[in-house]
Amino acid sequence: MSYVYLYALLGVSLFVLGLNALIVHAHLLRKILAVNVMSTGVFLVLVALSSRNEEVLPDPVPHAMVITGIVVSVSATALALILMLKVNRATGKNELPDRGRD
Amino acid sequence: MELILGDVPWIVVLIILPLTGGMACFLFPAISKSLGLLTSLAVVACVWGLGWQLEEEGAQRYAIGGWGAPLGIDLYADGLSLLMLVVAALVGLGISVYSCGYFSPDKANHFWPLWLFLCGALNALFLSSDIFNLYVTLELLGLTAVALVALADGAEALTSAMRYLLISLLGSLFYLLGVAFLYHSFGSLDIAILAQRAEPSPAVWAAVGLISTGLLLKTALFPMHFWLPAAHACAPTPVSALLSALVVKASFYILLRMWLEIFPMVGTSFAQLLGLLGAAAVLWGGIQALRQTRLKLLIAYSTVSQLGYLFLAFPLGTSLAWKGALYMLLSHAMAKAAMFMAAGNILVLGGHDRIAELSSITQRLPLTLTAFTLAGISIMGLPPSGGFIAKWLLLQASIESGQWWWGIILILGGLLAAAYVFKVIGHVFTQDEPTRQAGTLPTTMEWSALVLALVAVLLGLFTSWPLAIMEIGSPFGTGHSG
Amino acid sequence: MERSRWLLPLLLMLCLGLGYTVLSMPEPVEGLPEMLVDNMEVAGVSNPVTAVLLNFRGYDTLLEMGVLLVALLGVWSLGGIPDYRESSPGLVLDIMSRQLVPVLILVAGYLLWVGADAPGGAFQAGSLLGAAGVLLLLCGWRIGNRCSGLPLRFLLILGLGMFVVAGTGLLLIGGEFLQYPSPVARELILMIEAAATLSIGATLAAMFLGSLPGGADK
Amino acid sequence: MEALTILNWVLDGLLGVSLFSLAWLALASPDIFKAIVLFISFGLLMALAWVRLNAPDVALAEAAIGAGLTGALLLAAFARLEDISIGASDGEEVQSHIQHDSNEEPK
Repeated sequence: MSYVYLYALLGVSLFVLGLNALIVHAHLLRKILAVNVMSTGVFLVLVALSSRNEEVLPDPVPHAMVITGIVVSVSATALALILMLKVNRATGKNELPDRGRD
Repeated sequence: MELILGDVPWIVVLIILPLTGGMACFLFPAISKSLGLLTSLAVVACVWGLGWQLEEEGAQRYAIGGWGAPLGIDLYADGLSLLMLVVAALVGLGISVYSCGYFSPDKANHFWPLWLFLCGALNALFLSSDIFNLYVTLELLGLTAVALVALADGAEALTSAMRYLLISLLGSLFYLLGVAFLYHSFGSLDIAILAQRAEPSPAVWAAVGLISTGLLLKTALFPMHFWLPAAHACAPTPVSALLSALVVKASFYILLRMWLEIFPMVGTSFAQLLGLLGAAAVLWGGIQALRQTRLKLLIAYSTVSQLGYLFLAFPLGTSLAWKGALYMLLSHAMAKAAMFMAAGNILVLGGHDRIAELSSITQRLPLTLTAFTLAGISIMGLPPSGGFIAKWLLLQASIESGQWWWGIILILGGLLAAAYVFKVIGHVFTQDEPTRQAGTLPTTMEWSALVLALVAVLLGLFTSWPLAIMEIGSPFGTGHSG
Repeated sequence: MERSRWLLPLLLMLCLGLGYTVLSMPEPVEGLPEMLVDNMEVAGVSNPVTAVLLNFRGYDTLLEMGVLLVALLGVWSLGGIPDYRESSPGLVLDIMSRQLVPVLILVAGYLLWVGADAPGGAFQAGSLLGAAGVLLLLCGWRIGNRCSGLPLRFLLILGLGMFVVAGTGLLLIGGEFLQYPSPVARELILMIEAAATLSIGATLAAMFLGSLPGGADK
Repeated sequence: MEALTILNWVLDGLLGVSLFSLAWLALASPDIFKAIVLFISFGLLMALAWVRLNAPDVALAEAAIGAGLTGALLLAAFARLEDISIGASDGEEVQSHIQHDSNEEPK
């Protein structure tokens, strides 16, 4: 039971924590934060499981996938933030109008 | 002729061409309209070239960077992806022709680069055989679709774009976690290699659940469809057409590809669940469509209902059922795009799309009305149309496999579709005097709707060609039967 | 409220299920790392992550540059965001950015160059350039109107454009798409990485600004 | 050798607990600005976690993009959010007009 599984479990718990926050919170900026925490959780699972046996070097393919994922999530966050500002200007509120269940 | 067609790697050109076109439109906004139209035409030609190549040599695998499957990324083209490419190219051409007349100059500068990048993302998605590469194409598709929905300024469009973006990101993250599980248990990202190595284990069950949930979120299957009607109804018309006809189908394609290759051992219990959800979608979508008072919302709910048919093929599982579902996908894409364009024409000329007061506007739009009615015939599944052939194949498959209750769903769905299409037509063919509203509609907008609707109907007559395309590389042959 | 009554147990079950799956994950019988190691000397760069990012899975990175560009297109098509308030930058920010921006650019250049053999590479260097751009924007600097048209747009598509041009060029001289001939692979990768770094930096800075520079609402 | 592994486990445990609590506080804190600052510190600590999982490239990317640029984007959006809401609060009639528009379509 090497330390790697500790981080993998941490990744899963961050994923679920973010999912809970995404559903519960209504403020759009909080939802964007929740999506970022979820993606960090998924990346943690990806990288943690890549160095399971210590003697060989960690597998670089998940590292490349996570770097690509980080750049994808920053561009999605940028678009989401600007869209949130436009929604705020158009509706005066920071939440999605109806029950907004996700 | 053979030399030129033979060795040109159409599979790569199909991805690079729209991306280059998008960059060119971004660089030179002044000529973006002609560049966009030219690229759409060129994409149709490339799809024809690829089809010719696949006809000759069967399914084609292309190793990018020359590294081969486990290390590098492979592109794979067989009958299933070719059919999806044909749908994307033809509907894409119709949408490009329609958008030439639809957008104001400054909106057009933003529309064309995004639209061509969306075309590139669709082609890359239909051709890729690497599950992480599918994640990147899904993300590219989601971001372009959200940006296009947000082109329509107005509180309703922006809130639905925001909700669509959050759902799209949520779906992509579920999908990515599933990819992580698959990679770490079988050591490869390529679908063909995963198909050989996959055997049931907790990781595979979790991956099946996660990937299916993520993709069902993006395909807006019944319980997770709440984001679709608002997004498709408030978006600019060509955007709602491309969302309903193409973007929603892309995640269905990935689920189908995964289901046929990596998850055949999943068994019937999960397939029955998908079938039930599909049946619920058919009924719920139809009922909701009946209750709408705005035309575009009615068509959007009709999309929710028609998507349900595609999922009826999962519990049946025979290759006949898959062909029926794909035929439904093909004819629905054509018919739904035509319907949305017709609704757009009415909205542009009349300023509103409340169904009760449509008749005064539609007196001046005969071509648009014929397009709407022909598309309605295909949506209902009346004999001469593609929709009828698709429902016929699905009906046949359900009777052959003994699960007759899916047949009942097909018939009920057809009745509901007839109800909401005739509801619109009932309001439209009255002899009110036409409005004296100023302004006329560019004819290209009416003709592109009519041509797409005609194709949807002609699909009912010329069925051999699409069915032959689906056979290349026998994507369903390896699928589990029953 | 009623929603959290069924939500929390569901999420806890999901967490336990995923946790159990992660712990019971079987070791892949033939993993990718072994195959990767004996292909490394042909890859042209010795840093395995850069080799995977740029050479083995270069197509992913190409689409990645497309995602960045599309996000910026989306941000610009939304437009209409009030430009950052033109408050004059405080003394501290002004002096700090005068010191920091040149250093950031230097470090970005180093990261780009060292990426071939040690941790670093296009994305890290590009984000540092983006950070330098953000600092400049905070100080009230704006790109001159003269070059906020075509030159800026060309810089923004440089990354994706260089990837596509290099890929099709290699295709035309007889290889597969994006197949680097191994003697010249290192130089090709560095060229593509340099273009990618520039356009990532420009894209991230433009996304921070939020609206079209020198555009309608200027 | 024994002491080293215990020390490793203690440090990993500490890092894991602090990461989870930072994320929890960032998502649950009442004030938005505090949530953003906590999220940025969570990003920086994540960079440390990537180093511990011997992924230096990812650590660089996370520190530069995940904590740095995402944090800058969040703070910029938060600042503009304040401007808009201050601006909109005095335009009361604008508010009601928007309200009227968005809910006349049946849900």
